[in-house]
Amino acid sequence: MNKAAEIFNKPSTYIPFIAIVLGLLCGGIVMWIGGYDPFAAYGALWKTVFGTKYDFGETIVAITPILFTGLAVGFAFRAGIFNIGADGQYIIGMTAATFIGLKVHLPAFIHAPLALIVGMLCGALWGALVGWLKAYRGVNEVISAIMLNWIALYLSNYILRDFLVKKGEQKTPNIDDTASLSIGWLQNFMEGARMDWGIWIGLLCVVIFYVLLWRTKQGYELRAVGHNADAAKAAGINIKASFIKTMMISGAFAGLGGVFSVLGVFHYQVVQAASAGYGFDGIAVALLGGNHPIGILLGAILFGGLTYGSAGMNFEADVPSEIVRIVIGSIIFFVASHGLIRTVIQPLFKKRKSRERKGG
Amino acid sequence: MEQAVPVVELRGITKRFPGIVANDAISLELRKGEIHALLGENGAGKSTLMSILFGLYQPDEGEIRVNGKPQAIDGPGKAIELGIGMVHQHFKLVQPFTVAENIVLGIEPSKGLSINYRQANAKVKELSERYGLMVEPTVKVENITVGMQQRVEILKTLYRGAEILIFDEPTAVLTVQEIHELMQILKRLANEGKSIILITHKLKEIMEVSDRVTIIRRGKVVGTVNTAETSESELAEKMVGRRVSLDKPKEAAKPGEMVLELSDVTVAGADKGKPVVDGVSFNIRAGEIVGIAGVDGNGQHELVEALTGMRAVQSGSIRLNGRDITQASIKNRIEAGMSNIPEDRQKHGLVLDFSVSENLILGSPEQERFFKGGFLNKSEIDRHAAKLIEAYDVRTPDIHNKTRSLSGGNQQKAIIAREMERDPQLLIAVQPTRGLDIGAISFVHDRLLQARAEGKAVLLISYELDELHRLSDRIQVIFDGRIMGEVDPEKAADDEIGLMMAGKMQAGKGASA
Amino acid sequence: GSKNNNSEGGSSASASASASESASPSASASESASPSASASASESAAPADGKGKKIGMVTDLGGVNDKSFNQQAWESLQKIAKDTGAETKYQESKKDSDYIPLLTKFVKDGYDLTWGIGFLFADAATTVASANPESKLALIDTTPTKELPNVESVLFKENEGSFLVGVVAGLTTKTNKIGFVGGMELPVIKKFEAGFKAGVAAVNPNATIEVNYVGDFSKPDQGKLAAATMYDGGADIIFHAAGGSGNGVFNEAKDRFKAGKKVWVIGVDKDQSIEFGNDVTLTSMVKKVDEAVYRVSNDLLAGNFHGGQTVELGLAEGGVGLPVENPNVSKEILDKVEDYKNKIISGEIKVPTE
Amino acid sequence: MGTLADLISSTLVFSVALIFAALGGVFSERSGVFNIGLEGMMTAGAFGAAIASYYMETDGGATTSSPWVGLIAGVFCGLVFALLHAYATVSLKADQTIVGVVINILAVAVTLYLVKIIFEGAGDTAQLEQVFAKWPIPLLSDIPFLGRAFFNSYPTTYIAYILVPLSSYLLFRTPFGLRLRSVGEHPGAADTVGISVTKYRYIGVLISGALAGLGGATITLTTTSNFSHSTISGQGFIAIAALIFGRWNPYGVFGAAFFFGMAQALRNFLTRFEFSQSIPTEFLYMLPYVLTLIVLAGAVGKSVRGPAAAGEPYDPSKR
Ligand SMILES: Nc1ncnc2c1ncn2[C@@H]1O[C@H](COP(=O)(O)OP(=O)(O)OP(=O)(O)O)[C@@H](O)[C@H]1O
Ligand SMILES: Nc1ncnc2c1ncn2[C@@H]1O[C@H](COP(=O)(O)OP(=O)(O)OP(=O)(O)O)[C@@H](O)[C@H]1O
Ligand SMILES: [Mg+2]
Ligand SMILES: [Mg+2]
Repeated sequence: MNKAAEIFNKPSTYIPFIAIVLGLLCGGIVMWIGGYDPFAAYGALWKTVFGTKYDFGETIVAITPILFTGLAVGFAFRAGIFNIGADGQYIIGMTAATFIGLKVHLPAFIHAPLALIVGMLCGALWGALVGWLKAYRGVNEVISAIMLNWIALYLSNYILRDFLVKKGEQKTPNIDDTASLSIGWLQNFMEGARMDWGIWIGLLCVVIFYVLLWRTKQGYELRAVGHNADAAKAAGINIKASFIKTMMISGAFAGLGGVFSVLGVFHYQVVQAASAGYGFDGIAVALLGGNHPIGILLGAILFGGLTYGSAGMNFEADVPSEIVRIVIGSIIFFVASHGLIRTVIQPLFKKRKSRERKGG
Repeated sequence: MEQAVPVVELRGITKRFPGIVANDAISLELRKGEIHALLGENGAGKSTLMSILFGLYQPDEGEIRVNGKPQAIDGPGKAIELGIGMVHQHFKLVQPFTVAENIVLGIEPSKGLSINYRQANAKVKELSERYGLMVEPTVKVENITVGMQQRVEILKTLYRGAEILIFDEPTAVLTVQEIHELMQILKRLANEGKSIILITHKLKEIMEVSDRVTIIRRGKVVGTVNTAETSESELAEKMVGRRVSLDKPKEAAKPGEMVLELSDVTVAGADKGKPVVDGVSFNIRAGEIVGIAGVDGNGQHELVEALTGMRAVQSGSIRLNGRDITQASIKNRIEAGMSNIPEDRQKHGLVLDFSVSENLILGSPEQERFFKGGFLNKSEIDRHAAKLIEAYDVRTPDIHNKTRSLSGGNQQKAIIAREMERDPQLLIAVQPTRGLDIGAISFVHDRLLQARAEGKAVLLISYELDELHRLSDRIQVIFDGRIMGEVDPEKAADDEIGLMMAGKMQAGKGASA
Repeated sequence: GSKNNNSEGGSSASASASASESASPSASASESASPSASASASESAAPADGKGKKIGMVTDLGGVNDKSFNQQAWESLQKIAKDTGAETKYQESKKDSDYIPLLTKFVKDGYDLTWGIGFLFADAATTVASANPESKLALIDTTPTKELPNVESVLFKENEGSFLVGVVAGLTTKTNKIGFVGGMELPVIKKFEAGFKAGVAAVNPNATIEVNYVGDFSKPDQGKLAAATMYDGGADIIFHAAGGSGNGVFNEAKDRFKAGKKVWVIGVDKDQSIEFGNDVTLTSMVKKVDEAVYRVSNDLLAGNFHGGQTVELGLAEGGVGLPVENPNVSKEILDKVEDYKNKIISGEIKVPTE
Repeated sequence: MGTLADLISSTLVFSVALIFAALGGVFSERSGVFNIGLEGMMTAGAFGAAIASYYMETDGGATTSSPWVGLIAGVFCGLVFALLHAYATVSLKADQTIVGVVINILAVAVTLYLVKIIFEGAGDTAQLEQVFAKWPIPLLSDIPFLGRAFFNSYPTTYIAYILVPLSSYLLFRTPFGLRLRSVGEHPGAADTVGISVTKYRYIGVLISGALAGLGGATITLTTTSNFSHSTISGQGFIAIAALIFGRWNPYGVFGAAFFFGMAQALRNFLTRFEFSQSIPTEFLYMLPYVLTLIVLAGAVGKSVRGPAAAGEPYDPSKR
């Protein structure tokens, strides 16, 4: 897992860019084989993302949730836990925010922050459950997280149906305006795109991720546990607490993603049969970004942009939007298989001899 | 003229790694039936050379001849085919497999589609008896001692019909007894006509078993000498390029306050069975070094883990500076002045993917200094690191380099620097010089003695009696989880300690405190 | 059209020659007060000229091949394209957050009408329609959350149609055990359940109904497992309102049929015997989404968009009911069905919705 | 008793695909390669089965052999993605988790893309006419209880009955298994006795792809009768859970997968009882997952450890 991190720390930061080019190339070839016009398709994609202010705004709406889940997954990775449960934490954060947004009535300056904080905390607690099960009951985090994803979905549906959804409806009413985290003037400016505080808090979280992990004692300890739990334990660090803390922070990030989807974008929540899968996209984003906050941000922008743009490709060039998932998959593949790029592409540039020393 | 053809001939082997020439035109001859020692500092290029002979690396230049014929050894498979076997520095054994499974791996006897386990076990048993290696084929490797694992490695090569055996630092992890047995085995194998290359940092072993010695320094051959015509000090000088001696006289101890008191410490065994540490009591005062002698696996690990807080104590008490720390957390113990140089430096001592400077504050009790208000105080951390690598001669181009890139010896020095710099009341040092070359050992010994002179209490656990003799003021001998007694290193003979370590004798004075 | 939607063959599998071209009884429809419901059958209204006009459609999560209303809607738009020369296009939603952007895409691209298919479009359509007052939208199964002059909505009285298949089930069962497999436990599906239960109870008070909501509209494996459990427990008829998950119910029934056991499934939305055959399909609760889509679209092309109106199609309007042909249902039962149908239309029987 | 037999019979319908995929995971992880991509490989298998059977029906005339062709095609499609996985993780030494995630993304995207091309824009394939029917084994199916529970099932179930002991035999009794496991535990050890780490890891990953593909095909050919984006929705991850729960052991995997399936069947089974009507359905949906968590959390202490070298690309020069 640290491999991805190393890639980005290496002088060869050009690899991701080559990977993007190759990924687009792959997509182009697949489209060409399928009988579509790749140029028209990519043109449509570009136009969709940058065409109008509205589209650009909606692209940001697409980026925000995977930025949060990407941060969640990346943070846990850094501390040695594979958080495949961001999906569930996202749902729980969303549901908690909806609950506060609907059931509590307060002035705006306190209502919105309260909903945000409660949503974040519930996400954190849902994550902490994974940490606790790992620390104290020895349950592999991958299994428990997969199970908790489903449990979160159904628990959330239960809460919605029994407490929040009006009779005869499948979705909740809109949350109180006081709980809204939309930014009205920005929405107007962006021609109605659903702009909210999400992306800004997301950027703040990028900074928090970095500072927490690399500038604080807490982060130092979490990283130590992530790299070598035995050594961390011998150095007096409480590993069990560390697992729980890690998962709380990770869950808080994911929970925030859910919070903004309700308070910022939709203002209501729907009874769903399956989750939207932002948690799983978050894994891809985190890996694409080398589990580094800046990388994750760039990964989310790429991933979100392509995903939003894919709708345009479908609409205007009639290309199945799956093509964009193929492009994204290929890009991540090429980033991970940098050996391929090195051996095939690098000779085209000049061979750089700066291999990292490893051993011992 | 058959005798004249060397079984292995390396001619002008050169191997370059980025930024370094690990082997620089090395030539070496191995004669039939001889034990040929390879000597050199940490990082001199010995393992690299042997990896080339065994086909793990490809040489950039040079030629390898086996039995007079030039050979391209493109992988271990080819080496095995040529009758070359290697016992690696770090054992290559599959832990959850049985001894026999490890030995027959790759050339399993079969019956139909299945492995013929009966035949495999029988073959292993027979082979092990023939060479006097005494291993039990059906036990799992994870359950046997390091010495036994070593013998499994040897059997692996013999099972494949190896005529040429390479041993890379085989004794670094062995106890005195095991080393002794290994030396006998080596001699026996050589007598059977096997040709052996032996890499070791221990000059005594070279003197004991080898026929010839080749010394390597910085990738180049310094020379090859007949063992009979040389001495330990000459070898040391050739290897390091200057005179080194481990036999510096130490000053008399000035014991002060009581620092560590163990009374009746008992640690439960794995399945609530027999205790692994059984009623151990002793103490250490400020300014003295107390050694623990014993064969590996007699409760030393568990004792240290109980002391450092990694393992729960069943009964008894541990006091540090008069304070009961039996139930204290690891963190509390560190804060109370305990330092620990762990046995497995990479597992318990370092976070290899951290930078050197980050590792040097790992577990530091000085919270306020390095972590101001919960934030890392980078400049102070770096200043601290710069000071330590200077003082302890930790060789790294940059304190921000990953610790992984340091050589084993330098990793060890980094831990020693960190633990000593904490200015502890009690320093627990487990095998502090394992795998180090003689120059590095001498450095570490100096540091331990200096700590003693500064009035620190030191608990030294080592499997090397020489080291215990040289450093300890008192030696506790441990057997089967129990202290057999205390001996005075000045007076006690190795034999006497050896018998106690084997559980055959209690100390005459019956002096468990 | 003729008022006859019964097949005379009883249980015979041969297709009835007297089947009407139009599936719905036009008489009642033409009497309907709502002008937008006046055209009862697609064929009866002359195709308008759609040259140069564009009609778009956004599916809900089921996708365009859901064997259910998305598919019906799209097939009918394809027909519109063929009949009128209008350009039609669909976009599939992959998640809840797609509705608004996809509707907006059509609207911004100058489409003359944009369909939102499914209950979940209420909010999205409201948002998009109010932001773009010049646009025209149409909805199936839901209405906008506030009054909007540029949205036309079509609702169905699923409970009424379900009542009739309940009558069929109640009279057909031999074991007196009947199953209902729902997709998600949503109000729309509850309407199916309630109507069905009432229908069974009306003709066979001794029959018990086991209910299982599988939690998803696109998991045939869950549908299959649910059906297996019900059939194992002795049920001999299962009515499903579970979209794609219901395919699993059919699969289980076919399995049993092949193994020599006779069990029935009552299909939903379309005449599902077309897809799954008459071996296991007892009948279906048809919901004429296709006709509604065709009519509203055609009206628009003809210049008659009834923005701001909501049409509710029940038995009276021919929006729900049994398929034209029911070779597996006996004449007597079909007569009974006809009786109940008339009673419901006349208001003598009120079918519960939940 | 009859009811319990029915419950088991239903359990198997859900479990068999999981058994195949998790068994595949056993081979891959035992050889030292994590396979998060099981989900994707199952998707590929389900797709392959649907498409091949579809063409058999439309072009080859519907015959009873078409599901078997579908089954083989599913295995083949699983293999294709496994090959990509193996090439990246073994030959290129790419991070195994990342590649697994990539496989999941690509498999869903590529198969749906193809479906849309083949079925003119539709997101799922046509319903198959010819799928597996339950096939009672002569004699065995007449055994009271056991026959009804275990021997009145789909052909794929019987394949699972064979594959589980066969895998166990292969892994633990044959030279092949010993070598495969050695590569997963300590590739250095294997390498230095002349066993090709690359070869065995390729084999391990390819077997996992074939079995996951078989699992996906099983779902298509025994339950859904077609392929869509939701045919495989999370079963691959449940298979990973079963793999860990079953401790990387074929019989353990069988037990774990059976447990998951049983929990699912139980949920349906409960709807038969009156009291279940008063339980919110969501709690019934949760049941399988909650049960699993409780069982796992209750089995505390026995820390589960996979093959020691799983997850690490083998680099002989890294010591
Ligand atoms: N895989 C490698 N990649 C790059 N450089 C290497 C590699 N292996 C060894 N080296 C270089 O080769 C030199 C010789 O290393 P080698 O392991 O042969 O030393 P050694 O003599 O066995 O040391 P020790 O006594 O500590 O075991 C080292 O200094 C190192 O710089
Ligand atoms: N992959 C590698 N790339 C670069 N240098 C390496 C590599 N592996 C080892 N080295 C270098 O090789 C030298 C010797 O390494 P080695 O692991 O043999 O250390 P050592 O001192 O022998 O410790 P140990 O007792 O753990 O073997 C060190 O200088 C180390 O930095
Ligand atoms: Mg070495
Ligand atoms: Mg060494």
